[in-house]
Amino acid sequence: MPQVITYREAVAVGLAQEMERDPSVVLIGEDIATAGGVFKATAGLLEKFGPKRVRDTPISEQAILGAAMGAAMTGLRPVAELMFADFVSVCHDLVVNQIAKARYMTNGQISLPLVVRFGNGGGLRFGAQHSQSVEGWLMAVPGLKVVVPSTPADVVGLMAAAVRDEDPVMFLEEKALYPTSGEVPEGEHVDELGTARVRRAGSDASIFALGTMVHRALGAAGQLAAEGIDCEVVDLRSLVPLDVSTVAASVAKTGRVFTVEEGPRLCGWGAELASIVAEECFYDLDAPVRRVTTPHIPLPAADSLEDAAIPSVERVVAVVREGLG
Amino acid sequence: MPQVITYREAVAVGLAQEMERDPSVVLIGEDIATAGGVFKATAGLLEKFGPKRVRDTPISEQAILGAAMGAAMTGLRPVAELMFADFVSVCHDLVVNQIAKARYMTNGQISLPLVVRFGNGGGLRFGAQHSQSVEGWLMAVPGLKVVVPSTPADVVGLMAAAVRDEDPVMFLEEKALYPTSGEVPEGEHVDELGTARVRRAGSDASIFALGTMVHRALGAAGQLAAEGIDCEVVDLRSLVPLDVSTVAASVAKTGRVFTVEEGPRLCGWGAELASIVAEECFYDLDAPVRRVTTPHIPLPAADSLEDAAIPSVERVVAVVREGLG
Amino acid sequence: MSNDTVKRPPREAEGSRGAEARVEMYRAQVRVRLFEKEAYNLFLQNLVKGTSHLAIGQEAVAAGVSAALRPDDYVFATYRGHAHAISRGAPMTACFAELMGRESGLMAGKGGSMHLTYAKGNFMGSYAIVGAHLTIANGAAWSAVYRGTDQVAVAFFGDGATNIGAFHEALNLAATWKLPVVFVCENNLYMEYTPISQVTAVAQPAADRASAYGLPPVLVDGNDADAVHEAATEAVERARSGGGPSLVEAVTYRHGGHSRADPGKYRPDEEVAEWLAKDPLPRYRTRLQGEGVEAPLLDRIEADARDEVDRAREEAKAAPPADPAHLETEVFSYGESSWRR
Amino acid sequence: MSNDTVKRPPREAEGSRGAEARVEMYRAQVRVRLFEKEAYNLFLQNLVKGTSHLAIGQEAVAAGVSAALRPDDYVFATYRGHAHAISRGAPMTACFAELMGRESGLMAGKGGSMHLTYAKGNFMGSYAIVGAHLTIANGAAWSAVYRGTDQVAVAFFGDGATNIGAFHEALNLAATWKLPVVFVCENNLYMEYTPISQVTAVAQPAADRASAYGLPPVLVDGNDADAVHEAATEAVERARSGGGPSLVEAVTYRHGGHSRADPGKYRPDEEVAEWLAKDPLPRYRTRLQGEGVEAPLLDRIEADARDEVDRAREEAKAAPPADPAHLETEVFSYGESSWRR
Ligand SMILES: Cc1ncc(C[n+]2csc(CCOP(=O)(O)OP(=O)(O)O)c2C)c(N)n1
Ligand SMILES: Cc1ncc(C[n+]2csc(CCOP(=O)(O)OP(=O)(O)O)c2C)c(N)n1
Ligand SMILES: [Mg+2]
Ligand SMILES: [Mg+2]
Repeated sequence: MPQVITYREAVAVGLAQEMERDPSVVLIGEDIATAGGVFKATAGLLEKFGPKRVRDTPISEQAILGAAMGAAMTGLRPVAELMFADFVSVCHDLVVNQIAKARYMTNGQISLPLVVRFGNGGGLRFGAQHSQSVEGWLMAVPGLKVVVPSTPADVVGLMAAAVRDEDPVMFLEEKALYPTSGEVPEGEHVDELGTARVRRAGSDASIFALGTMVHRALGAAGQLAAEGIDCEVVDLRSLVPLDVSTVAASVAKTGRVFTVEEGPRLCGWGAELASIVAEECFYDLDAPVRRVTTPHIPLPAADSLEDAAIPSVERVVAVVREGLG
Repeated sequence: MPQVITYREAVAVGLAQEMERDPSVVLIGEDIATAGGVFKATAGLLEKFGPKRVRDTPISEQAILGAAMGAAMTGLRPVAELMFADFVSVCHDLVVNQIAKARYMTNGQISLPLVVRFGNGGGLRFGAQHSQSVEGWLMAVPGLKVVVPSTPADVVGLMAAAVRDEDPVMFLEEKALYPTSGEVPEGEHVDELGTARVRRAGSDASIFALGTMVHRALGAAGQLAAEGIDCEVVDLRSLVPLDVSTVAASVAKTGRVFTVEEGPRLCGWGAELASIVAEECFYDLDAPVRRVTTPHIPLPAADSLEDAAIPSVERVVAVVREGLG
Repeated sequence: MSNDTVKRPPREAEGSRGAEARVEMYRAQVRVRLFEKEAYNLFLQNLVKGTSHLAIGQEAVAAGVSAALRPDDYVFATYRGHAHAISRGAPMTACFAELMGRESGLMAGKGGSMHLTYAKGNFMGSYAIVGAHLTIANGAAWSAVYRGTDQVAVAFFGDGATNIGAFHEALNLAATWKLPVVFVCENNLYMEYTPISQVTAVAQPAADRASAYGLPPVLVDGNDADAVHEAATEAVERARSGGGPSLVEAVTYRHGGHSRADPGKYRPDEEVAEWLAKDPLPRYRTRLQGEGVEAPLLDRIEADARDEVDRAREEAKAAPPADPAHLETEVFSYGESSWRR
Repeated sequence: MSNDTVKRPPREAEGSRGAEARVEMYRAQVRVRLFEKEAYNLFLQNLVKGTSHLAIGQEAVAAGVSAALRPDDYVFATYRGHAHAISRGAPMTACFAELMGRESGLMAGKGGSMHLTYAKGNFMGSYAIVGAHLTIANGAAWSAVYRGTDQVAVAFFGDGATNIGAFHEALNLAATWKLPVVFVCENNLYMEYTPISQVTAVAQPAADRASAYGLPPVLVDGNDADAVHEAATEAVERARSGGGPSLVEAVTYRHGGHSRADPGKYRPDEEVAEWLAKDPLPRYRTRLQGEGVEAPLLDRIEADARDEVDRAREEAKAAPPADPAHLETEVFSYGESSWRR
């Protein structure tokens, strides 16, 4: 019987599943052990697997990722938590210059089967330095795989796939989704990286979304359906690898493309997707590609401002309606 | 009478012009003073302006940018060199979370009139950690202005504009262009941020390029002209602000869009430009938008590989020819 | 010089150690304590929506250091920065309003609790990425030297910050360039939930590192405003007179959890009890009284602070929420966010 | 355990300090010296196209430390890493070929001079961002402890690296976790062109920081392979037996410039002369001869190395350039670069 658990709980479920299976899976990060993580996403794992496999670290993000990298190249499968995704900035070198490039620079002598977990995105009124959606930064770097689950089941299944992958996987947990619940399959659950999911089939327009925004896109599609506009909502789930064929199939069907993206406007995944569509699906397009994003601003702290900044159901509805009108 | 100088010399000319004008302009960076910079782009400035205004630092990029930021908010106009653009990764927090966001988070209480100079791009066989084009990373961050000059005159004029700007400007000097020469205007030269230049007018296709790639695009346009294909080449010069009206005007004229970009494929400025065109110039487009980029790989060191990786004149010619064919 | 935050003429110097100054240090601690308690209440009432990090228990550090500074000195703090903002004159109403996301907030709701900034008081901001602002404080100090003023920059930070790279880079640069910076480590024994001792190679995370930058170790009782003030005065004088930076470690304790509603349960009961007994406020009050300061004067200070806090809270609560019409202002100097030309 | 770089059975232990081992240390220095001279020639002939950073003058450090290691220990180096690669058994031909961008290069031309890697010899790479690999070496050491082996990790780095944040984070984590890492600072007195003393708050950039991590200061003559070997042996034993990390500062000098054709003119003539007089090779040869090692044996070592280098260079020169058909291989584990599914 499938269980209903929270997105937050799913993180620990996914990790525990893999840690039980493979003794080379180890966890490190700030406050992840005794405290169970500042998001409580690793709660219970110290108790289950002991301090050798679940380790608290100093506030030293470079040291954390360096440790993960060195361990991965010598036989372990580390999963490192960076807490707030914004903190990737203090260890960006390890991510973009070291972890991403090691296999290529050494012509395959070094493999890095590691996962970096991030608490990603806004909506919690934490302000500009604790609310960023960094998937675009990571997608831009050759050598990284980038995953953003939108449901508890995907957290478990994609986590398992990420841990088993031979390449470094950036695993972005949406902070705003931690308290949300959903069913997860019974027994071992392993998903596949690089596969998008059509969350709602539709024929009038394709809405591509990721993470928290998938739910807003679905909300919008629901409202639009009431007006007789039938939207397809595609949850990309993974930016690298990117499931271009599912994207293209949807565009071929609807001819109208919308992206809903939590990050600021410039150079995010939405830009890349729009450019792919403009290049590869040009003759299927019946109208301009429309992107819904946060404006190109740092995220503000006040609730009234943050709500106005991040794409809302209403904004998606308005843009799609206008785009089809 | 206009002088002919190198792109490398133009950096020091531009800086000297501003330092003479404004005593609050100061320079810091690794090896920039006594040694004149590892690229020799600041040669002579220590001699001219003294050690108080031109300071060598330890290998501490976070400390360098922190010093620049703290000085900028208290009355100076620092210009910090980060040497190879790839090193922005070791001080990414200062760039993306601090410098970019300070004005917004403080609702304008803090102004940061500072410039960060980077030796950007490949072509020198330096390998994956010393060859990256980071303009896309920077463009993605709200609060930063991003400039990439392609000629000595633009280095001088845009440097002056950057130093005089009240906002943080990321000034990307193309390493591959340092030895190239060109005319610079006599006397004080101050250009304007956010203005693209049509380097070659044409009617069949618009090629948008930046920095080193402008010259490749022009080379390609020359070859294509011989085949009767008349290309317009637009040098974007600045990614933020972006001169969308010049872009749109060119697309309206030609209906065919190509971007030539040195960075790897995903989420670069080319993706953003393609997405703008796909959204705002859709009805002017006669064919798919085509992007020429480095493949989505870290840059290799060997000359035969690096030459195959970075867009060449031949590759641009082939893509445009095919795109129009 | 282009930035007008530096043009303000200095107000008269503070920093005397006379009885009056010490009474003012008491007032400073009381004001912060009451502000922080109120901030916590507002959080529990869901009026502070984001996070907040309180300094209850640590007030003596801000009070002791601030009293050693001139108004034209620069102060940089962390996300745990309410105390420092208030100590530099940030109006309580605007601080509460900022915590509650109001239009009248110190930064009109754009920053929130973790980023209080009051440039008018040379309080140059609260920074929420651990360690970053140490490097920025260097810049303000460098600028002061360059401009030929004798301003000093102070950076407050936690014990946990001593293990991040930026700390090391900042200390080395400051020492090498002999910058007028006072680095004040508020060692409250914990990072978020993990004891600093568990992740640090030395016993005193700041003091035991001073020698790595050619600096003398300075360790003070962070629950004693006088001790902090003395150490800070010495460090500030050293900085002001060209002697370079100092690294001061003030050992203290936060009474509550790390942030928001964290009950701080990871700390042994005896440890909490021991530190509650060392609460800087009653301790300081008792000392002042022992030295002859009249109780009614101190009562009065407490009552005044209570009034100020109550008034400020009510004013802030009555203020309208931050206006989405201003969502995109102040990204760039021309007042808005446009990335197009 | 999934990565097969760790499955190799250890070869027999080295590290004896007998005469034979010391003759081998001489050989190690000679091989590196001749390789480096040839690399420089190839650079001048424009056959090495990118950059290269030579260790001429610093050979005693690599030789002394390497002789203290087991084949299954892990070594991490910087862009100035030819010496370390060769010391860990990387074939000279493949090294030259890599420098020249040939298909037969150690990394098939993908890495170049700054990134020599020879995982077969547990030479886990050369890293060109200052400081990063110190944190990575920790990971290899942590993994060794986790896997229950007694492998040790060594990270070589320069004096300049001691001022970057990653150094601090790596040292603190290693010390706190008592990781089996030996951090070897090759203090050659200069960063690229700037003297380390000009930008560092302490006189000995590594040794004077050891106490900040609870470690004893270790300072050795980096131009004396025996001294280096002794210090390294002690540090390696300490690491192997669970005693945690060491920070060894070996003071040395590069005869040439920082990289490529840099003539190193920023250094005073007398200083260069003084250090040339301390050249580790003739010094060591003289010492060995003084202790009774026969000159012909040492001559033979030099001649053998000369032959090896000449052969390797010619083979590498004869090899074809890196093949663009492989441009996009090895980005991901499935062998290619596709970001599409
Ligand atoms: C670079 C970075 N890493 C992690 C965090 C998350 N974080 C916020 S506060 C904190 C603990 C800081 O401890 P300490 O420096 O002792 O200061 P305190 O909160 O005790 O005042 C952590 C880990 C952060 N904000 N920045
Ligand atoms: C983070 C970073 N900053 C700057 C550089 C540029 N750089 C390369 S080598 C070097 C000097 C390093 O000096 P040191 O650590 O003493 O090593 P050495 O070259 O003397 O062996 C510098 C500044 C870099 N590679 N990485
Ligand atoms: Mg603390
Ligand atoms: Mg050096």
